[in-house]
Amino acid sequence: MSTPSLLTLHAAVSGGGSLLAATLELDYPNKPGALRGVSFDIEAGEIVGLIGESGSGKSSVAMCLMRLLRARGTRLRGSIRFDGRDLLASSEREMRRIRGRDIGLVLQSPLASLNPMLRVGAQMAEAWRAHRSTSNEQMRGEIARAMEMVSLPSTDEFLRRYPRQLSVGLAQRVLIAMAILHRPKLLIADEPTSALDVITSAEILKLFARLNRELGMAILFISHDLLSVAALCHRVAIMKSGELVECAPAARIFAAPAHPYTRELVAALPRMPGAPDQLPVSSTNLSTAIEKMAGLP
Amino acid sequence: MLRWSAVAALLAILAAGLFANWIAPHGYADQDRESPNLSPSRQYPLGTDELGRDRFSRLLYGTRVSLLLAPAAAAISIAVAVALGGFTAYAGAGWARASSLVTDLMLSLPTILILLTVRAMLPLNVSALASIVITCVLIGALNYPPAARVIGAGVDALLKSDFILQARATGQSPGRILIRQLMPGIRPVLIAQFWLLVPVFVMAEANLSLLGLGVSEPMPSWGNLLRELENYSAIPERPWVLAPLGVLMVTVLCLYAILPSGEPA
Amino acid sequence: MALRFLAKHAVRLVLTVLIAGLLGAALVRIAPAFGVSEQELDPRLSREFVQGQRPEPVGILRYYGQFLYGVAHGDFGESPSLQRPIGELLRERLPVSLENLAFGAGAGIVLGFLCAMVAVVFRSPLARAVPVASSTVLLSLPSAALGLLFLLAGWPPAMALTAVVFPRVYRYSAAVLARSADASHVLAARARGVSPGRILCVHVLPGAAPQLLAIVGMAISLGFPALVPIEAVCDSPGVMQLALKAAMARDLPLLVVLTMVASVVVLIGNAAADISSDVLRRES
Amino acid sequence: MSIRRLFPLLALAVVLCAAAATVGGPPGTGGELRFAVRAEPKTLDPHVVVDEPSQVVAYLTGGGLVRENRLTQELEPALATHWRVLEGGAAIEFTLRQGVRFSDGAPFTAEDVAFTIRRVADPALHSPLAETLRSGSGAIRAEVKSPTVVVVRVPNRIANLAGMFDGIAMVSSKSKTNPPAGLGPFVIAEYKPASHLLLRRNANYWKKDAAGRPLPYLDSIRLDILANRELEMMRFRKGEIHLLNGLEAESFDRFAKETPGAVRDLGPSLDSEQIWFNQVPTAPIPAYKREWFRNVEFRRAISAAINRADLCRLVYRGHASPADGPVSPGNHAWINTKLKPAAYAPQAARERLAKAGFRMQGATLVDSGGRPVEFSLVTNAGSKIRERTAALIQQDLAKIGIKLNVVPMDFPSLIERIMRTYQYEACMLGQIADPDPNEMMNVWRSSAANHQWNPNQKKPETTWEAELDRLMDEQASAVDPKKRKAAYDRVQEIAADQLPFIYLVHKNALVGVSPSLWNTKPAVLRPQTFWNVDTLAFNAPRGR
Repeated sequence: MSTPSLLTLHAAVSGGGSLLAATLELDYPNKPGALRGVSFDIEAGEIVGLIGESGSGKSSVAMCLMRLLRARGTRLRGSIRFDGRDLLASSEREMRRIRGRDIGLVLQSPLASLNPMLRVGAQMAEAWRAHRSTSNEQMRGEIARAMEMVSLPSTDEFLRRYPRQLSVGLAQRVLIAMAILHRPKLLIADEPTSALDVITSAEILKLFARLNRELGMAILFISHDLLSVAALCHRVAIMKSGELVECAPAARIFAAPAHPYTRELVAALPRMPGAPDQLPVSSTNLSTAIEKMAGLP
Repeated sequence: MLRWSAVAALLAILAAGLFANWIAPHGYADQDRESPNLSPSRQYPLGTDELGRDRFSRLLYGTRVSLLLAPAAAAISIAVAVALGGFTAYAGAGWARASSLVTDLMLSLPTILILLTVRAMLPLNVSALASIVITCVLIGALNYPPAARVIGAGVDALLKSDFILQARATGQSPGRILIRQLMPGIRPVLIAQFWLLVPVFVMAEANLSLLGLGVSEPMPSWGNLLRELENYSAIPERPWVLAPLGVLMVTVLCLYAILPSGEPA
Repeated sequence: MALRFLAKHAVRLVLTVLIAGLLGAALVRIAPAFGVSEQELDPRLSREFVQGQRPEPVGILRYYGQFLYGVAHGDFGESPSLQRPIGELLRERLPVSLENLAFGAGAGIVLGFLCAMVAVVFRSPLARAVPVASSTVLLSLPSAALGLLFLLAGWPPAMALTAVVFPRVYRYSAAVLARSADASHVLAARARGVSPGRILCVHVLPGAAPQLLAIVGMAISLGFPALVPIEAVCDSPGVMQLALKAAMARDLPLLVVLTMVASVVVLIGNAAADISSDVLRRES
Repeated sequence: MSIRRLFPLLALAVVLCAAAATVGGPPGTGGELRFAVRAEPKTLDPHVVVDEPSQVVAYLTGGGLVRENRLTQELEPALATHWRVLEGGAAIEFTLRQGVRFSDGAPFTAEDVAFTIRRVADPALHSPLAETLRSGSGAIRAEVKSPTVVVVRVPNRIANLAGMFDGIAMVSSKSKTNPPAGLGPFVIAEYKPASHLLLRRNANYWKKDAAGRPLPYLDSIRLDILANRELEMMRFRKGEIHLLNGLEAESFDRFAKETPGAVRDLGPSLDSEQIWFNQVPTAPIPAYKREWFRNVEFRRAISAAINRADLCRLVYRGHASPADGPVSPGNHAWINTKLKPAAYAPQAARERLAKAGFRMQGATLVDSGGRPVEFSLVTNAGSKIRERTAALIQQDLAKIGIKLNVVPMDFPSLIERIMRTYQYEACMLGQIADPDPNEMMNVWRSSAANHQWNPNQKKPETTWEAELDRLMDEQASAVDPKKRKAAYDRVQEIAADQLPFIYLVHKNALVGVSPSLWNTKPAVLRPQTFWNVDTLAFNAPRGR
């Protein structure tokens, strides 16, 4: 798939005042063309799913948007416009202000993403102080509110725990609480459910939906799980080996997958035994089915 | 890219040493007694030493000695370390403690005295080649402890790994596991150690020769040539005496550093 | 638990030092030219005179027993080659070597750590290129040559040790810190906009601390032997210069003591590495 | 005017100033003289010194009854105003200088001399000085004749008896310190091991200069303990130390270019470099090799094949002279002037070898049994001079088809091989000689340990060794200097003819003396630069 057609796709989909509009070209020193002309946008308050097999470059997209690429010799080109600003032209200092305050990030392995040597409370406080200098009471109030929002107890006992004393699900909630502490306009979740068991994963999906609803937060939801994405997202983008092959509202992806790869993905979805061979064509059907499965209201 | 140019440069230098017989304009022991202490000229590209020997030719021959000696010593050192590390990893905790004790002791004993002892026991009429081989075996065998630690740790980690467990689960004999599973597994560690040790032994030979106990005269080696440092106040006046050797040493050792990873780190 | 751990290490240390001393004694005893004195070449002195100068040879075990008895009573014996009490020699020279080691290796460690931290925090090419280039060049020079060069420049011998220790510390610690900085909790902290200084101090360094401690241990056990050529060429009156002299003179009592001193230093270096790896194991 | 042209003028000016200053007294008194010793002095007791640094300290702090003028090589009165050798060399009577006081203020009397002699002769002290006085067994006795006259008796007759007292520092019988107070120009003020030794002027020193001023002129001497030669030279260049003893040719030439006034080539020293073959009958070497080494024609051929002129020119940069025997041209009294220097004659060497049954097989020399001639030469490791010498000899011998393997080894191992196990074939070492042949007794006598090529013989194995024994005994007991000289001349002739030692070179005595010093008179005899330390001074006043 070549860049021009994607650009047209982009132009067709994006409105005038989107929250984020990005076109990404990324080369790793040992893997040139990790991202080739990946172009998409996110409206304020919208949940966009990013789907692809491992190695297709989905996580690189998250790192690019946050400008967190560490490896030497990595080259990032293109443009990232976020909330009226050009992130690629921003200095590291400006980026630091944006990270965590305007864009939140939730990573895939919750326990590894918490510093094992710091208590939960300390890490929360650090996340708060990174952008605000307020009184301790105010901070505690804010932290309690964020924790409440992700259904965590904000007791002292809990705040004094070390990450190793948390379950994976709790850890993920702590990470989300930290990510939404400053009410960012955009939350990037990089495979937030892949390390979780089915039930916890469903709870977290519900949580994302609620955050989107209650806080009006846009979410870029990166996953390799088509079903959870379909349940949650307004729009879905499909990636394959560094390219964006399709980007469409969730319903259309299932109803009329345009790209052969998308069709392959959809066809590979598991089916309940005894279910009709034909895939449910109506997207609403599917969404309700999935919503029921995930226990969403 | 960097890696291949490093390989090419190193091979070129090694070739220059290996084919010194053809490249060098003079023999390493040839004395032109009428022209000692010359400055560089067309006939003597790097001048001559006190005995009228061509410095350039001696540098080439010295490169050969040092570049062959150091890898050989590194190989010996690794062989000792593997034998010790592999054995103790297999033989259990008691032996492991014993071997780490031996290693600690090796590190604390005055190495210089061990060197003197072994050298003093050698027969007198040994050829230059034999003296090089002996030097190499000696410094190789004496400097095994650092390699032994790393390799021991590597073997240890491997023994705890899943695929060895898998191999045990399938009922393979320990010997077979050692040869078919452990050796290939430990190979990257060995190779990394080898590259790490080669420069160490280039240094060791140099340090030994600075004491006058390395490769014996008139055979040149980098260490022997470095002995010009003893008259160091004369160096600034006659930069051609040591500068080429210094540049060559730093170049070769930097190339060695680049080789294993493909980047200078 | 911790007490038992320490006790185990202490017992091990004492045992190793004792064996090292005995082995050192045996080594000198079997080394060629034990009991030879340069005076034998002096034509003015008769054979009887020279032989009279030499102490009676005793069996190694018996000697070692007497020596240990002496040490228990605070007497290290007398060095035959220097004709002075060994305790006095150690009192004069050990501080010099420890000072060289502390300042030289200390500066090397600090410099290596600093460069590694700078390279991890500011990932600019310059912040890496300078220490990488300098450490590669320093690694390519024998320590004796470094000592001579520093002597020529009129710098103290401790700085030559810095030049020996720095590149190795830098290499290892840069690798350790880079690995620690790659941990996903560090990435997460960066994604929350935490400042680089706080990331280094709170998130990167604590994770790498045990391994950095091991590097300090390595630097000590690496710097100590490197002091031999440095002290020898720089004429720095430390114990390592003494050790070289003692080896050349086959000075049995002195070498036994110095071997023990060396083993203590080596073991302390190892213990630092061991303890930190134990800590590491308990963490995981 | 270029700097190069200016140098001779400056040098001339310096010389003229120095000459002008010598006429009157010293231009200034006081100041601290500094120079380096290579190692720590092993002892501060002047009676048990064997190592060089201790000798330096003993020389500076000790006063003897007589003193050898290192320049004229003649004995001068010191604490004894005059002396008389009695009983053909078995006793000597000293008349002591009066009014002399020890550094602690006690008066110096004949009692102190007797005490000193008793102390030196005491077997418990283990003094090497007693060795020189006691050739053979028997007691050394001192008799006090009067407060100013003392007679010293030795068990055997010694030819140069008075000279022996140059090195014996007189100590006070009343002193409580150990070592006891002495009579030298300086006293030890501070000793910081591994760093330096500080000597202070002895206010009670007996000597006065021509104008009646008390000596020494200098306030103090600082001896830095410094093993590194290059460091020593760097500090000399900076003016931090004032004297350099035993410079090497390379450094000498460099200094000569930089600061011509600061270094001096004093001509041939008494030291020699030599190689010798192992002729010990029981030595663990192949029998056929021992046959070669014991064959005088073989030794003569080797000697003729070595190009000594090249050695002097290349290794010593011209600061050495080819050696033809044990006695250096610098030893005016004892050299046998009739001996011709050994000539470089490879052709003659080949002829000699052919006569002895060796023949060429291609480019290799083989002996009568067809074995290729190859042997090893041991020498001490770390000496650049010896390694270069060996490299040159290696090539010289290659020209006559002999393969020489050079084996450097550390000094103790070398000594063990040449003194005890005899596991060597040939050895190269140097000899530090004193002028008097008495010091060489243990070298030339076949029963001695230092008879290197074949030591500790029960009775002389060859007629020429028997003759050496006889000649050495003769010179040792003869009182008549002429007879001694004749005997020792013959020793030198035998040595040159039989070549038990193949002497290579006598290197020149090269020293450095700071131009800031006045009245320096460096001599080839040790201590070369500071033998007249009591009359040394600085050119500019240094303030007390």
